[in-house]
Amino acid sequence: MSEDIAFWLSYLTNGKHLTWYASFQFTIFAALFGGTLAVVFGLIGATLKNSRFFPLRLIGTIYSSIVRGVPDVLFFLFFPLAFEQTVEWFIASQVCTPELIAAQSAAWPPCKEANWFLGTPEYLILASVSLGLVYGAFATNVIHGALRSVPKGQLEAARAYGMSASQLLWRVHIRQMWVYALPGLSNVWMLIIKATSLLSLLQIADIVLWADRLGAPNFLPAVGLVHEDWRWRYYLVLFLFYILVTLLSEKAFEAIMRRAGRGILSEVRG
Amino acid sequence: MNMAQAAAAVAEKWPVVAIRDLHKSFGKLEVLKGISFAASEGEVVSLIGSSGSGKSTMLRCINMLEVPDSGSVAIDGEEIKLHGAGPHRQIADEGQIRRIRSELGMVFQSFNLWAHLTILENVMEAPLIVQKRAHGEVREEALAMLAKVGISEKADAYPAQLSGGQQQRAAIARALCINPRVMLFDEPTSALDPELEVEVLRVIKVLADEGRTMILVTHDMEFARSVSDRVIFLHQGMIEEEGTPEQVFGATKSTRLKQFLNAASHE
Amino acid sequence: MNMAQAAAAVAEKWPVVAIRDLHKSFGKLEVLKGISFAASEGEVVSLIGSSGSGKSTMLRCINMLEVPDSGSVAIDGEEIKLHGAGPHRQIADEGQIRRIRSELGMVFQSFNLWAHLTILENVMEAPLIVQKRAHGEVREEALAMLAKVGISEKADAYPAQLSGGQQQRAAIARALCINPRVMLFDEPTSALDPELEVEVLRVIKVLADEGRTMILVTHDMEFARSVSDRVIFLHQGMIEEEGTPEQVFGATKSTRLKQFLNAASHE
Amino acid sequence: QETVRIATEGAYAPWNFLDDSGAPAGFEIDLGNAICAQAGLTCEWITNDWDSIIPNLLAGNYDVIMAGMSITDERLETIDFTQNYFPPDPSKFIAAAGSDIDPSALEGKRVGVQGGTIQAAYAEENLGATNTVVSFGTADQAMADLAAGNLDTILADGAYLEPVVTASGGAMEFVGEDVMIGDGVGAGVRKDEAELKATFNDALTALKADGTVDKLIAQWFEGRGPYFAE
Amino acid sequence: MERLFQEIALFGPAVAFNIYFAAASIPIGFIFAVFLALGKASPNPLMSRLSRGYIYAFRGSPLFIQFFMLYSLALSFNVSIWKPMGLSWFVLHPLFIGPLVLTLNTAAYTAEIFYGALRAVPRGEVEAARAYGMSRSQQFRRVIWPNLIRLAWPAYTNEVVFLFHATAIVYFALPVIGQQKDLMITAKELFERDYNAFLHFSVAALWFLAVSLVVFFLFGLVYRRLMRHMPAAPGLRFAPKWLR
Ligand SMILES: Nc1ncnc2c1ncn2[C@@H]1O[C@H](COP(=O)(O)OP(=O)(O)OP(=O)(O)O)[C@@H](O)[C@H]1O
Ligand SMILES: Nc1ncnc2c1ncn2[C@@H]1O[C@H](COP(=O)(O)OP(=O)(O)OP(=O)(O)O)[C@@H](O)[C@H]1O
Ligand SMILES: [Mg+2]
Ligand SMILES: [Mg+2]
Repeated sequence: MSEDIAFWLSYLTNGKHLTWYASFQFTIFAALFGGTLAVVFGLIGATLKNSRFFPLRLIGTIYSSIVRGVPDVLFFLFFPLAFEQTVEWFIASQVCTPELIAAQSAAWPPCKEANWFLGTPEYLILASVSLGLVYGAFATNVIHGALRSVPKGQLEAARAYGMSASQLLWRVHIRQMWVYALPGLSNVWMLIIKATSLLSLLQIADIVLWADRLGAPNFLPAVGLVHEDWRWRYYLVLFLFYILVTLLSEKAFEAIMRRAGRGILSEVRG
Repeated sequence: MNMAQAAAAVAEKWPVVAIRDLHKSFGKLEVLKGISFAASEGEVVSLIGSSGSGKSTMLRCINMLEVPDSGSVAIDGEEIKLHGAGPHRQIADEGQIRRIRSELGMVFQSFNLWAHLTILENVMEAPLIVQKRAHGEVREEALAMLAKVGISEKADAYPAQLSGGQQQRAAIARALCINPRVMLFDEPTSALDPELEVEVLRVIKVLADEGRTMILVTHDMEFARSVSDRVIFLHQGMIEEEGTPEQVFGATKSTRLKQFLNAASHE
Repeated sequence: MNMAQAAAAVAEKWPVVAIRDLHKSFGKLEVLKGISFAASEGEVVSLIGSSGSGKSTMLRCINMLEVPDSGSVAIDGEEIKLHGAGPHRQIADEGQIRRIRSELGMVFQSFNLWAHLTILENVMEAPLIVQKRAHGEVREEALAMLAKVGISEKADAYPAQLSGGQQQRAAIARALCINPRVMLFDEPTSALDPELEVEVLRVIKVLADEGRTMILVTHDMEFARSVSDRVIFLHQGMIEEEGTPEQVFGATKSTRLKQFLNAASHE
Repeated sequence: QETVRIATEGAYAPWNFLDDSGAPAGFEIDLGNAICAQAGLTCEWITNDWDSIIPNLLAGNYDVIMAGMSITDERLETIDFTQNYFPPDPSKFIAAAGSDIDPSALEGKRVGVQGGTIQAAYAEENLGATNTVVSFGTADQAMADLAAGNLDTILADGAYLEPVVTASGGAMEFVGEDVMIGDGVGAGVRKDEAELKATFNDALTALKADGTVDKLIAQWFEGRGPYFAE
Repeated sequence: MERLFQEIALFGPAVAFNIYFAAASIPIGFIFAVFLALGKASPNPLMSRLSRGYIYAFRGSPLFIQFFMLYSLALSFNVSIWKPMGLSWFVLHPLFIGPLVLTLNTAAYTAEIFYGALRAVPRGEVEAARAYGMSRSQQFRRVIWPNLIRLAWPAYTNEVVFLFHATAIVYFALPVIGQQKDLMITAKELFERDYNAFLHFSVAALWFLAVSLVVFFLFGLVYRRLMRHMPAAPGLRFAPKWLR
């Protein structure tokens, strides 16, 4: 019995498992960074959508509707590649000489010197930016709606007391907007958490990739413990992990809502 | 009214607010059809008139919450700069309008206290942010103003925690605290129950007696009579009759005003 | 009133609705404290009383929209079967209650027409679905009922396209079309403007004159007096006074009823 | 010292896999490290999904692929290979013991392969018409399905399957004829990296000559080799 | 330009798989969702707990994980159950297990939508139905359901579009059989050949966008019909609230 426990304990703490546990940091980083960016892009998108200048308004509208009209996975795969190629194209236009281009035999990049290496950190950042861009489009809608929910009189009072446009925006409009936006942003946050499960598609050795590798059947003692297909157990752990995280997030958002809603909340609820 | 002050005000007759030939349409609806009047230092002017006659629009043109299609507004002798014409007319100088607005204390019908700030913060907001005055000084003055309107004990409460009458008194304190040349009131009691109304009217009466320049839109004829130096009756976007309360309420000339006063007393 | 019918009704005195010792509490609040009364064939009974006195609850107990904690309700001599006790008391026989309900035409304060059906479909719904009568016959009767309440031309409109008074008249037609033994009205006009109210009261008056058995909750004393055979005054969950309109309104005994009638006439 | 990034899959034991410490290990890792030592380079190992291992090489996210990748004409169109470090080796069919599979007349069977491998291309072309070819992301996933009875057979490198059959203790067996596809396994490099390719080739030549390669093959693949001894 | 059209045509067969996955899971998911929503609203605490738990679990975890987990779970039952029954080829086929997981998933999201709508059904109309003697099933069929589906339709339309988008990850988690490849796998394979991300992924995106628009159009028609009893039927807007 105690031998069993010792065996499982050492199995679950071998280097491979420790790496798995460590890989949760990628997921958490991507969620937090992606979430922050989503809010930033949401604010930018909503500002564009609210702009008085038609072309800007159009850009805001197109951003929020096109990105939402396409599956997140697709954007997720596309954006880092496209971004990398764009950067390389830009570098190429600076550094590539005709000789270097002639010497290049591969299809891309135009010349060897224009190449940009992407490692895990770069991929992680690009993945987070993709998350931010995709869910920023949802946040744009949420924030746009919230900005319009702030009672007109609140803004009029600010104008009547001589606040400048930016003072009005930051001190009254955006301050009050959060309360109306929080329920929607909470939904967007849940989406981002769930979307972090796609990190492995971008060559990040994340929790999903490790669950697959750890659970895959092994026949060779040289490789490690010989076992049959255990993948569903590992995925069950991830399944529960995500449920737990969304549950905790929900509670956290409720608490934030209570705090941020002081003075305004009764209006929102009522 | 403080006699000395009143005498001085009338003697000077310096027009703090001067409005000339204001026109304003919303789409096809012509709401103001050429309105001119002035309010001198220390004068209390009441705007009365039936619903839809353009009183609120008139008042909102003074601080340019609505930009008039034509005509001019001057505060303390300084004309507000506008450019463009008709519905496209715009404020020309953002800096100027911000400065002028911070000298006009507007009190809204629905209070419009900033819901995310406490009462004290509401009162301190404009002096700190717009007028950039020192925090300590502003705080002292804000507390004094709250005491004046009688809600000192609510300084740290949020607007939603106050009754309507208390909210409106806080809104008056907020307007007072920017030390305005003129106070503008748009039906300050019509969102209130009759009992709460009394509290607010009492505060306004005190201000009038202190000799503050005020323009107020009201539907309470009793109150207008007791507080005003001058009463202006608007009808369909034009000034139909104008004069001292005695002239307007006592010796009414216009038949329309007679009808209106009749209806008002039957309400 | 049709004289022959009225005479027959009074002669028979067969209790169509018989209520015995009803008690009902919501949590700690005891709303009905032992109420008994009967309505005979062709009788019009009005329930009056101040707000919260339990009138609606009383009426809703008749068709078991609220199940009383104790006491019994019998329709046309048949007692509604219940089991359990107190707050856990439940309807015992679903078949019986459905059959009985389809003989009680209830008209709600807020109409509660089915919004997704046309007026005609609303009226035909219960006869077709619950009573399973033939389509052609029901349609004919439904159109006749709509004509009776005066909204024939709205047969194919949806409820949202009708005024409140028209909606309430449609609701009355819907209740009539199930050919009920008794009509139950819960303040059928209190959600209406005074002008619309008149239309609906007129229709109810016609029904009363035809000799329909009706129990109605109303806050309109004038109407209760003119339409009822008997008036019941509820106070704090008990019957405080009961009698013909002449007895109740003319020779009021209870001081509480006096107070109530006084207040009602000052509304 | 120059750093070379080498990509491997990490799910193809004993060629390459992730050991208990979570680091890449296996024949190719040992060999790659030997090559780097020989050529005076620093090796850095990167794991990358099989699917996108060539595109990411092209994208410049690493310089070399050592992932049990067979040299084929199709791949030579996009990338270059060093000389092989494992000779042309038959691909084999594996099935549960006692199943009556006859790969020479395979019909109506479910054949598992790893997507994007030479075996996948072969199976699609030669067996696809009369059988169901199921492709998986990793060879291990295919093995899981075979073990669970969801596949009739798997077609994969003999050198990958042999240890599995040995370790299964009779539960798995080879069936039918072997198929020869590919020109052995080599290290993939971008076409413009002639210099790196030459460095690797030189190192490999030296390691073949001094018996290191054969030694590693013998160590990781029981009963194989020697292939490169003079 | 011609290249673009060729490419668009090339994706034609692939989009059929995405449409199949969505079309196969939507009807059953819809029916399952009705029962889940009723379960969640049920006064029976056990029923309510179970439905709540199910809905929470499937909405609170990523679809991607659900695919992996349920496939390997089904695989682990192969020897003991599916194989003896001769169902192995069927149960573990992506064209079956794909829609199965999508169904379980969309049922949870749809149930939440229906549950919200159920609570918004006007109480008075239900009470009227009761007062006129309708049985419980008559009340549901004749009054509750027509109200519920109208209230839920706009949100449900969004759910259908997002379910369609979710079909993009099916083949990232399940094995590919023969040439049965959906939009994403096709785009990815083409990309791996010539490294032209802009062309291949954009064309896939165009297909997704186009089908989404068609869904909106069709569901909008239905909505207008559903709302014909309202004086001014509000239009259907692309405003998703809760997605995967
Ligand atoms: N922003 C606006 N857009 C369009 N029409 C407006 C706007 N503001 C006011 N109006 C219209 O202008 C007319 C005058 O409005 P105003 O609010 O000035 O009347 P008022 O005299 O203040 O009436 P009340 O006593 O009801 O407040 C009304 O018919 C009103 O509907
Ligand atoms: N479902 C319920 N749950 C809890 N309390 C209720 C419920 N229905 C009614 N009550 C309470 O029971 C009391 C009597 O209600 P009821 O509706 O019968 O009064 P009423 O005489 O009809 O008054 P009104 O004239 O305002 O309609 C009220 O205090 C009410 O708040
Ligand atoms: Mg007004
Ligand atoms: Mg009532």
